[in-house]
Amino acid sequence: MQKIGVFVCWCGSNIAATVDVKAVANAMRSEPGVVFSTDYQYMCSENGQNLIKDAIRDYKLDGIVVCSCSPRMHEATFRKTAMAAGLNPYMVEIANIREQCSWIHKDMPEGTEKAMVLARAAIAKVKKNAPLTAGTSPVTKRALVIGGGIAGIQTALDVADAGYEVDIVEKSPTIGGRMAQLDKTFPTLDCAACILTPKMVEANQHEKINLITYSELENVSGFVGNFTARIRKKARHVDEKKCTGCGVCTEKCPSRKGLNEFNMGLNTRGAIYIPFAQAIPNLAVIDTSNCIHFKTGKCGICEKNCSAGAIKFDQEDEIIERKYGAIVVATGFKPIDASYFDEYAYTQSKDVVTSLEFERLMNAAGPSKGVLVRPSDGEHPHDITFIQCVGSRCSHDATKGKEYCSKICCMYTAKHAMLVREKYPDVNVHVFYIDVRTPGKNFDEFYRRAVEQYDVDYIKGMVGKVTVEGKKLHVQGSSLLSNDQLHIYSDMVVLATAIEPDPTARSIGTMLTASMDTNDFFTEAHPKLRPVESPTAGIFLSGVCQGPKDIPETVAQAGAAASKVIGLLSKNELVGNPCVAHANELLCNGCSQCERVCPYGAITYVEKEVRGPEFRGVKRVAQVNEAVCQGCGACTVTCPSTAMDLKGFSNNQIIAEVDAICR
Amino acid sequence: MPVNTEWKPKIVAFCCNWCSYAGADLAGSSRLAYPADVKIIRIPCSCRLNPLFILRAFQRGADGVILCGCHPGDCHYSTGNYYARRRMTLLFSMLNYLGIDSRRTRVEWVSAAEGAKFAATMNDFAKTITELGENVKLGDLRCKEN
Amino acid sequence: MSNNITTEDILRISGVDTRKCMFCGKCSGTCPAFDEMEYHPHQFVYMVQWGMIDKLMESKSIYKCLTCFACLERCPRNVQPAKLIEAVRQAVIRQQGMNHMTENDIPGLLEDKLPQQAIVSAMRKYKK
Amino acid sequence: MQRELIERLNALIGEGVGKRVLGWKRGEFFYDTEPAILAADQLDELVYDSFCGPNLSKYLIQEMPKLGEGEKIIALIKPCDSYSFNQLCTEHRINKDKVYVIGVGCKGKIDVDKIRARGITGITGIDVDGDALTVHTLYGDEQVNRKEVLLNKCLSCKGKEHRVFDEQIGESEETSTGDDRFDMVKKLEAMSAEERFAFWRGELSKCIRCNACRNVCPACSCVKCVFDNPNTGVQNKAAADDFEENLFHIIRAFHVAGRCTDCGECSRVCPQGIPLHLLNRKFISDIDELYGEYQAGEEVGQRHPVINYTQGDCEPSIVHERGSNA
Repeated sequence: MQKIGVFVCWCGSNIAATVDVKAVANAMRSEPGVVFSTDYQYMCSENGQNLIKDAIRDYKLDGIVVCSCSPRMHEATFRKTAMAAGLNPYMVEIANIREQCSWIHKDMPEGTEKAMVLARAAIAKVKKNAPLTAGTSPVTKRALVIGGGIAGIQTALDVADAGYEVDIVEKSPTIGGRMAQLDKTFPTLDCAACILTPKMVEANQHEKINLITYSELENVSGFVGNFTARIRKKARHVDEKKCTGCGVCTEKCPSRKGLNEFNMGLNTRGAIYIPFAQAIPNLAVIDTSNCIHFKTGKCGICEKNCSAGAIKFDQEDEIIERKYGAIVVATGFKPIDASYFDEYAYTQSKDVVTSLEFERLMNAAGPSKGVLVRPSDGEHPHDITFIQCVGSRCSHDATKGKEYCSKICCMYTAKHAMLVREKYPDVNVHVFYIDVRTPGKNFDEFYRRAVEQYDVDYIKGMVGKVTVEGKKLHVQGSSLLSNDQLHIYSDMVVLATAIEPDPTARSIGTMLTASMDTNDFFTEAHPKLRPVESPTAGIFLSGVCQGPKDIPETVAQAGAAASKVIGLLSKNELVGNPCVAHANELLCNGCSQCERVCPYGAITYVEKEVRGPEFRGVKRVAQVNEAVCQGCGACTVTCPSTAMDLKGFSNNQIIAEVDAICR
Repeated sequence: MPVNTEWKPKIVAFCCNWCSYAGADLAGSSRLAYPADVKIIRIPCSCRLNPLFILRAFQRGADGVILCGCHPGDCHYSTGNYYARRRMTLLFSMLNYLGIDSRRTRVEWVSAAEGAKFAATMNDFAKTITELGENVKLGDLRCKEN
Repeated sequence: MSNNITTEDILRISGVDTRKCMFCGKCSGTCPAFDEMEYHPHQFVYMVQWGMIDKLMESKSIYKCLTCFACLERCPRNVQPAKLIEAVRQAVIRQQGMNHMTENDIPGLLEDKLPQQAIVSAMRKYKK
Repeated sequence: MQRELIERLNALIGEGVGKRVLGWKRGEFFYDTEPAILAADQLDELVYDSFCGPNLSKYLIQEMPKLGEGEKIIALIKPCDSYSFNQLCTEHRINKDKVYVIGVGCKGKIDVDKIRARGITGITGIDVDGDALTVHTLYGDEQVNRKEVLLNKCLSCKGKEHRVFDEQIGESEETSTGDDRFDMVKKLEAMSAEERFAFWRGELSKCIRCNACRNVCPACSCVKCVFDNPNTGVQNKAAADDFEENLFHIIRAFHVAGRCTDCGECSRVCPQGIPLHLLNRKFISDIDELYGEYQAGEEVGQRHPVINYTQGDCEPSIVHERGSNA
């Protein structure tokens, strides 16, 4: 027979005014299993806690019920009290007779009666409690950052500065990401490369940071503190240790068919190439799909010209497998494919470009060396039309586009317009907009400067279509304020295309069991209070992979994610929540339904030797990783055989409470 | 038919720990009254509510069962209440199909900030159950002896 | 004159939800009949939403719409202004009792060369 | 067809495809068939005729652990059974790699009770020739149209396409009447709450808890049923009162919701004639209506609607709003 102790708190007059606490304590004394029952003015006070401790020792209690305020208030307190007296802290139940009884009922008999029912329910539950011990797991003191853009670089730098090892895995041959492709940054108009490249260099030289470029994540297993990642380091066909980045090979390469990714395909590059002048690591890479040697077995000019002897045609992919304590997702974005919006003639004319392409056209390191020319004929444009919100803010039932606002387009379009007018005052610039959204420090001032100082022609309305007429682009749009349909003959049209998560994000999200929204942006653990964490423990979010944002916001989030990673890695071991799910292997059907509803990927299935009275042999059974399980209980209801149960809120505990309440 | 003046409804409210239980606490600290017939059982998440528990409550003499959880989209465990929503919709529909009044079962989303909503919901639910009277269709006579 | 046609009537007939409109003007930017119109597609949406139905019904603009569906195709919010215009036209016809024949007269007037679409819309129109 | 089948099975066993066959054999009466695992030398016991109603998929579960590395069992699967087969594959209860599936053709199976219901008694044998049934009785022969005495489940057949097979044998013939399978569910929904209550009390009170429905159901294949487990708090061998009758059938239907392929076996085997499939169909019709049309077992790997969600799902209050308490 269990020995239960009941402790009824007065909470001064908070409870005692409407609940006859002595009557409750007396009544509980006659409940089966209760060997001790008393009341006290303030159970949470030191004297009150001592009273509990003494009773636990004197009566050898193996479970206690405290009738007091909400468990959200003092459950932790009384658990510590029990522990101090040698009782397992999970053998404590709280009957909430303050918030859910004395404070809402005015009538003493009514309040007292309800308090008794609540106390009986808690007694019924505690009798079914089992001592629980929180598991611990060690923390691997190394972080993995997925993506080497500004978000990933900043997170890595901050984590590394705190003294922890960080690996950055980047799918392209260089770090730098989208920011490296930008010409100037709003609203200060400082050059993107000037502020980014020092960070790239710092990351490269940091003794705690290891860059794994031209590599892709293949698989992630494990859980918070103990992830194992398998990374495929693709063959560059260039020996990283020997290549000096001199660039001779890239000049000598006779193949000129590869589209220059860095310049958004606006020009070509050699089959062996260095993405751009300040690439980090500064190493050449062979694009085998365009390399004559790989296609015909001949050529080999790069090999002949490499004085360092770095060319290795027979280099193979390398698999890196390493353990990490935390993973940061910084997979970034890409502009949507503008060809979906062919009313703007994107596929019909080279002179219709996306904003990121325009960024390259304006850049001194771009295909036209920073001289703004029409891509079609290299002539100087005299009239440029910008169209905002291309693919953003579309309704969910529209035929194409994204539902969200891409956030950065208003500002970069103002920037483009301003830069064009600054450099080439003879060019007319029109901007079609739906709304100009400029919340941000110095943002609206910036936009107003474009209008007032640079005389950019902002037109409220949308372009309906763009048609190619000779060398001109006929832009037909509405001007809502003048209630006119405008016909503008431009030399170039620039589309402020919406941005979307990088296409690799979805598969990475699946690998990490990190949840994503319908747009493939990663979901945060809480939209307000935990904005840089994924609901999956140990996974953190940095930059646009979580939602559209500009550079300062990305850097801020990167730092925030880093601080969360540092907080995690600074622990030697993680103490889990013992109220987690547990599978009874004898009852488990192996049906995988629980695995499907687990939001944390905490359930895996294994083939296991099981021995029971009715079954012996190998069978497929569910296994709960207690370090990952958060204890929601979704799996328990999915399980038809009740093989899956939740510690601390077991089926039997809840049924006992139901029975006691309905008695 | 003689009206049993002694009869008081028994109402079981399952509340998720993170939103609704906290909402009930807030109703308490705001001193917003609701009938003492409502007894709360704390569960970690609305998705922990097994249909067995609901039927058990009715068997043991409950006259109404209500589940409160975080608003859809706000679940502490991100998706729990979405599963609960489907399960409860289907279960309630089945009970109704068997002739059990659907007003005896309810789901309400109550956030930790909605103390007033919690109290109002319980008042309304208790009123509904009182009007419906004793649950005779889904009870177990053996449990009603005392 | 008051036609007693309300916003709700037009929305019901057309199946359009005008609240989805963000007034970007892409419909008017794309409309080939823009210059012929007194009120333009984005104004249709606005006017229906704010109950200026009479004004619309009296305007010749509703007959200038070619029903080319360019606005419908390109609208980023799937508001479908062309359907709205069609609904206003229908409302005019229904309202004025202008039908000078009934659906029973149609079979007698059929010709082989009549497009199927015309027959169907005639049936729809005169059955009201 | 039976002879053709046995020949082919002998050949398959000869080729080493498998050692044993899951099929049907004759039961106590000529119109009874029961599932059977037959070795090569027992194949003459195999029956495939108009009485092979039982769904065999479930019986593969217990065979899985008996099969060695690379070994297969040969299973005869009717079109309707193939849905259950897939559902069990989805739930990892059957490993398709260990089964050689022969999709057997089906022209509908005969319900002998429907023949008896015509007042024909003392049945000693039945000859089938197309749609013409000659029923031999102690009192002489009777002629019956086969189409009129098919099992209820055949009348709402999901179609004669095998959702899974390695090879197919035999021809099939549509048996679906094309009537809405939810007709009776709708009729019940249209009744008043009191009428519905009376209907179900009338039906469920007949339950003798023989567990035939549970034992035959391919979805009810728990290692140990909650009602047999003393630790669940709801253990219950025989329903002692109304509540327990309700409880068993509600929970059973809920546990198979989303996984039930609507194979109709529960109602076919119920010795008390309780229309249990109407409980399952209620869940199916609610799922179809509220979460989009769904057929369990159509493909392997489906995530069924009860373990899925969308953010825009309807609220449980829809049950009340549909106004069916009157």
